[in-house]
Amino acid sequence: MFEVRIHGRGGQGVVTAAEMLSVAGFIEGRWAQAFPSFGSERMGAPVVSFCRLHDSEIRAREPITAPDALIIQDPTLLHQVRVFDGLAPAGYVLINSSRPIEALGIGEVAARLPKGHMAAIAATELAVRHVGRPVPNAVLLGAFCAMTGVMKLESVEAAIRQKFRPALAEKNIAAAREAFGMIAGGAGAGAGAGMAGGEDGVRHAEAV
Amino acid sequence: MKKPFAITLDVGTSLANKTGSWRTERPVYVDRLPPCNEACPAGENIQRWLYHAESGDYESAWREIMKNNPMPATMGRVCYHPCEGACNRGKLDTAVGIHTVERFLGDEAIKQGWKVEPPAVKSGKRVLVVGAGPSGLSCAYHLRLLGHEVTIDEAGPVAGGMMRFGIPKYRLPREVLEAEIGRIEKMGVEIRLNRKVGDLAEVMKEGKFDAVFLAVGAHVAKRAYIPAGDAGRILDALQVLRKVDAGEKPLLGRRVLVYGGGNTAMDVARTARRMGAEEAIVVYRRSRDVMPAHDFEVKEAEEEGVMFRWLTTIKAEQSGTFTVEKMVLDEHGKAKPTGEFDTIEGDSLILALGQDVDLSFLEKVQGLSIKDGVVEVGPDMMTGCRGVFAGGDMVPAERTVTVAIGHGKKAARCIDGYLRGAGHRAGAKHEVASFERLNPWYYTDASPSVQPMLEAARRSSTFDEVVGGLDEGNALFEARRCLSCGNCFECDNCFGVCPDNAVVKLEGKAAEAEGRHYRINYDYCKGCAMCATECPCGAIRMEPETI
Amino acid sequence: MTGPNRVRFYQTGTFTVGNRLLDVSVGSVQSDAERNNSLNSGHRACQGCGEALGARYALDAAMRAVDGRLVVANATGCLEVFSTPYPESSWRVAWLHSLFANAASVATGMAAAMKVKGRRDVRVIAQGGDGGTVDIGFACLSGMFERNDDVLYICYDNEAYMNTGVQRSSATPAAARTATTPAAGDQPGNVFGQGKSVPLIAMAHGIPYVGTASVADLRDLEYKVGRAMAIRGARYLHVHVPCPLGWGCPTGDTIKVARLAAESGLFPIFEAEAGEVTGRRLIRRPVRAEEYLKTQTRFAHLFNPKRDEARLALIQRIADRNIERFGLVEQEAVA
Amino acid sequence: MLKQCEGSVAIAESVALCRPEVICAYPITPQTHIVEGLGLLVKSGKLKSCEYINVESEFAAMSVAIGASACGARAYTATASQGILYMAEAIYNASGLGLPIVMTVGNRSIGAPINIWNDHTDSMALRDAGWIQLYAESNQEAVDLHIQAFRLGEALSLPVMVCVDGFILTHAYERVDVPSQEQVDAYLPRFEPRQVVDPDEPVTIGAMVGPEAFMEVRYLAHARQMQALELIPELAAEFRGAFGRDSGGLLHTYRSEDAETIVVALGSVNGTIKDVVDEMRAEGVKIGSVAICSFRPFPSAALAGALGHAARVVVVEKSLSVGIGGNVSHNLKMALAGRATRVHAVIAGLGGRAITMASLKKVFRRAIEDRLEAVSFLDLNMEVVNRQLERERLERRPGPAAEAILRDLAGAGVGVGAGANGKGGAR
Repeated sequence: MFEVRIHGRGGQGVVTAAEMLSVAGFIEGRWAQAFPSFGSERMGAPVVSFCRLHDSEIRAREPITAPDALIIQDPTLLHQVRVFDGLAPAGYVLINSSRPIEALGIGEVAARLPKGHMAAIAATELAVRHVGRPVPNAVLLGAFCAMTGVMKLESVEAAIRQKFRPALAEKNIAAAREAFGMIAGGAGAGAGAGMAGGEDGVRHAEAV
Repeated sequence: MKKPFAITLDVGTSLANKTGSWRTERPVYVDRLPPCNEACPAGENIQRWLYHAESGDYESAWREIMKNNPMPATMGRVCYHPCEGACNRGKLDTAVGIHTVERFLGDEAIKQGWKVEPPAVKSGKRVLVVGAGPSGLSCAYHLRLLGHEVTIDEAGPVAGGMMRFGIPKYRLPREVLEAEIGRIEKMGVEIRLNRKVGDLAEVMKEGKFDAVFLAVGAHVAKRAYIPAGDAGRILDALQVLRKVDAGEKPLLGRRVLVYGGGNTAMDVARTARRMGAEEAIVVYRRSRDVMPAHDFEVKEAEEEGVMFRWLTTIKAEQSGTFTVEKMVLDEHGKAKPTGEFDTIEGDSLILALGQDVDLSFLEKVQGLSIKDGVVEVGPDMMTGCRGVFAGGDMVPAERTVTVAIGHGKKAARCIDGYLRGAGHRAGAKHEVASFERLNPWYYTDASPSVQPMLEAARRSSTFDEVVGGLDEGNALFEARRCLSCGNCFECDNCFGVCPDNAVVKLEGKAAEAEGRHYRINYDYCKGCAMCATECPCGAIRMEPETI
Repeated sequence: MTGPNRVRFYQTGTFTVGNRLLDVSVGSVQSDAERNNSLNSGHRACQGCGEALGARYALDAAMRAVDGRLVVANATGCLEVFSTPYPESSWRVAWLHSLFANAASVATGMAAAMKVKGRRDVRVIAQGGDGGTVDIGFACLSGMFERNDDVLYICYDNEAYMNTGVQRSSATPAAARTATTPAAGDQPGNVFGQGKSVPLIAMAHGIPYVGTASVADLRDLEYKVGRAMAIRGARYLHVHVPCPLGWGCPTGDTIKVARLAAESGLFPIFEAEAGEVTGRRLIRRPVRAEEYLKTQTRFAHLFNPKRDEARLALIQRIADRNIERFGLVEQEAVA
Repeated sequence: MLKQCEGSVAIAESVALCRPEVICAYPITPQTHIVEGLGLLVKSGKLKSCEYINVESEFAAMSVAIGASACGARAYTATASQGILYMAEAIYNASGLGLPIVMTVGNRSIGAPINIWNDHTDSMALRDAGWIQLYAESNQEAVDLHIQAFRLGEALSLPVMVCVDGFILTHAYERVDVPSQEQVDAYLPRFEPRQVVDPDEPVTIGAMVGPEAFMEVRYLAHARQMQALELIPELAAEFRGAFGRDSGGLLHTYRSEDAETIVVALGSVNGTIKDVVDEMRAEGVKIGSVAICSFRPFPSAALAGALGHAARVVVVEKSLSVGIGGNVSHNLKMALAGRATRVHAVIAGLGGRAITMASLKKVFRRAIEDRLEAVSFLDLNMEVVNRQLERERLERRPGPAAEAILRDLAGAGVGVGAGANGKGGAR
């Protein structure tokens, strides 16, 4: 069982992200379960969604309290909501930010994770560039594939195609691919130490 | 359909619930006496014949009239139509022009040649009628309808009596009168003209007749004592009218005075105008509002240039100058002399002061009682002499043609009863359908049809009929103005307004058998009285239920 | 029919239910001996019930208009209770009762079912009293209007909750005494300045047809039912039906009282298409409002122990306003 | 077809496969996606011969369905929470008239305080309304139950509620096998109504029934639900034959045959309970579970058979019968009358409070240790409750309780229950 928790704000596609992830899992022949935090869906309010991936039927309906991965779609939540609660010791954290990890004030969390398990990516910028709208969810899923390796990028691409109409899907896919490449590239350059320059928009956590 | 228990029911099953048991009052269909019928001296069922006329069935309408009155064309012209004075429609807008419809029907009958057949079975009884005036003709007609043989002895050269001698042509064209008299004759009534009964007792002794009806009328003009230089200048009205009717031209002069205030005075003044008089002046001792002549006659006379001198009596004549005295009315409406005198010029004076009955032929009849110059009769129109009946102007009653027609009918029925030894019992009178009984909201607004009037210029010079008849459309319209007071006219209101569908509408044979077009279904009638309230003509009465 | 020479005059014209002189083809439905009697004898309505009468008038007319292809939804209320106590039904039409407030919605469902089954010939009527229409059923009614569902809704307005014993509804007129607006205190009876005109509200929905009618004018009522049934979409007919029990008038005076309501202008009779007034029934024999009020004990406190001139004037003003607003008097007569 | 989709979408597709003729749509969270899905299917022409009506209230939704069903149309609607109460009168009416309407309930709590999250208070409030109530454990079962519901309801002329946990199922993306039209057509015959409003054969439907027959009418409604107890397993068996899945039926047992402790619940929480059962079985505890699918009619005999041998039954209930405790447990006690089996009611998950495996495990342990009260409340923050109760003892007007509690929680920095949904999300 691999459990993902996605944090963001209403309007950022947080729920859709979990749904696409589950569809991607289904495409890979796995069992997947995605569900939102069931709030009133207002713009700007903190929102959480969940996705479980498993090789057999998923029966549990409880919220994910010990996620294997966290996707933080909005860095302003980092100090507003206890996003890191229950994060597995070897969990992954993917943050949508154009600033380096060090600049986010979460050094304590970064410190206890294995190398390469925390990354920041300017997903909103990528989304604006490719899609024309500041919706970072699909972009982050591309990065998620690269960072965790639990899901093939093609599966996410197929899920994106199910969720969006063709023109929009292709733009999102292009953005997701670029994000995938940025993380994979960073990781490939030196797993864990991947400390790239500011220009590529990817900020890997320093292993302290 | 397999229906769920109790929740779903078969349609219309509430017929099992007889709500009639709730009732404390029940509606009952009634026939109330329409005020027109009540007022008709001839006893016509006016509402009934109008009902037929309304649907354009003129022959049925005419036959309905003929049950009571053998001369509709005549009566439609000359009757003073008290029915219209009583007509409830008068309280709504204007009374129904009953006489105009009657006249139309009468004329139509003449035009179409409709006849009344007397019964084939004869009673074997013979009746003598003395006088071929309206009551004599009426009586003869009704006696024929009852199967008796009738002979009329008429003193004059023509039948018609006062209809002929007392009513000018311009009000009653002679061909109309003759057509209607002729129709009676054709029913087998024998009219013997120029046959004055000198002594009735003698005629009775001959034993040819089983009963006698006296209807000699009142033809002796009343006189007033007026000292006159030239008695030739003073004429009596009936004389003048009779001469005119016979085609003579009585010499009246340029300026004619008529003395009297009744309808005859109007007739003779108007006749004088037609005979060439430049001025016709009616001199009457009282005022216009108490004048006995009918309003419409006065009005028509005025239109024709007839002038009036009210509150005036004529005292004497000398060389065409009449001395007159001014009068005043006392608190009882009686004229009292004032002692103020004046004079009026006049070429002639026609007295129209009323008529007396010539009773000389009855002198030897046993048991007759005569009072105030007329013959007294019982409620059955029989005089004090068994088998001798009398009616018309010679008995105490209002002297109108219609009253005479009514007398004739009533007498005929009583004579029939007498001849059959059974007596005649008139049916009980129904309650009158007064205006309060009606729900007039339902009646459409409709002003009366105006009869065309002969323009005044022509009127003063000819004897053409002044008042024209209605054409068919107008007659139909006028008939339909009838409110059918107190008698169902099948408006379906009761059938429609019953919230419980407790009024059954009958059609065809069912209606015939029932004699009505509706029946209350007392199984369901709750007695709400809506049918009675909403009946336009007051033909439903609520009666308490007996418990 | 005023000219002396018009021949087409039939004594009572079409004011009466029938007229033997008229051709059968122009006769009222109610004058037909073979009429449907949609509400059969044996129902348990009070004596002189205006609603029973109005319902039969309307449904018989509708049955004729659609050749019997009719289904009816009925709101809870007097009409429903007095017509269908187990085990007997007075209805002679296909009829369904669900609840007090939902007749309009039930009818929507019926119309939808008929449409989806390709039975467009079957037409739907919903009916209820004023409580079920202007109060509790108002939301459903508005929804049905707004969607322009193919339903004719008929409100039989007797101006209070009669089924429960004469309580005030929003159709209860000013000053009327009901069990919840008693004739007590210094302002006896129903409050002035309250209530609503559902026909006008219906018009505001822009539905194809809105009409008001009265049991006092059968021909007008039947015409309006016929007109309504000739149109598809949401239609509304508001029928004034006096309740002798609730209004305090003799049982035989139901129609008379309804007539006075119309003739005084207190109940304006008009019709509207697509939100615009297209016709009105002119007042024939104008009467003062108080002639109407006097006929009913629910207004007795306006006359006894002494005349309440101020409030009588207010009511007259309501009538005058209706007359002006709907043009209930012929123009030349106004001038 | 196997697919990964939102529960509401799957339910919408399933309902569409049943060829409803009239659908009444009114939005209320968390049911809304279902009628939205159906709206799309109708508007896009995929669902033909169907009138989709946007009504103005839940009351109207049920009323339109009543009218449609009474005219012989297959009628469907969906609602939740306040909506089911708003249509309550019509819900009783539909069953009273015997109209086989199918309605999805996206289970949600009822205010005040207003709350949009899942529990069973809504459908429980209408448990005695004469409808059949089926509770789905997963979205697959929700899909399948709708198909069975139309068949069942129409066979008995009774309306059926298919209860689906709001958000937890309605908004969950998971693997669902949506059957083909051919499969559904073969299983679900055309609607042949028992009675119909029809000018060709007019009847009066909805008569007023007095004391002389009302008892009988009511008894007949009960008798028909008793017939449903026989028909529901038959239809489930037939469904298994046709679709190859176990769905529906009166109840589902899980490792309960030899269990000393059996957990009973309705709806989606059974999945979580099964995981707990597996964990505890692995620890050697003789525990099992029973999911009640048909709550109305209540399968008393079947439950007595499934539970009679256990020492104790723990009923995890998503509704509170205020003033006494659990609804399901009370019904269950009736079914187990005369047996030694103890029945515990655990009120859980009210207003969307997460029901976690950890908490369940804890409470089951207490039961096994015979320390569990007859009625208990899962993850109730007693500290907050006690503080409010104390305030109320001291002051006559302490102010609105819900707001005071929220203030307390904020001040104390206490999370909304252990493992509350996604932290800030519920605040």
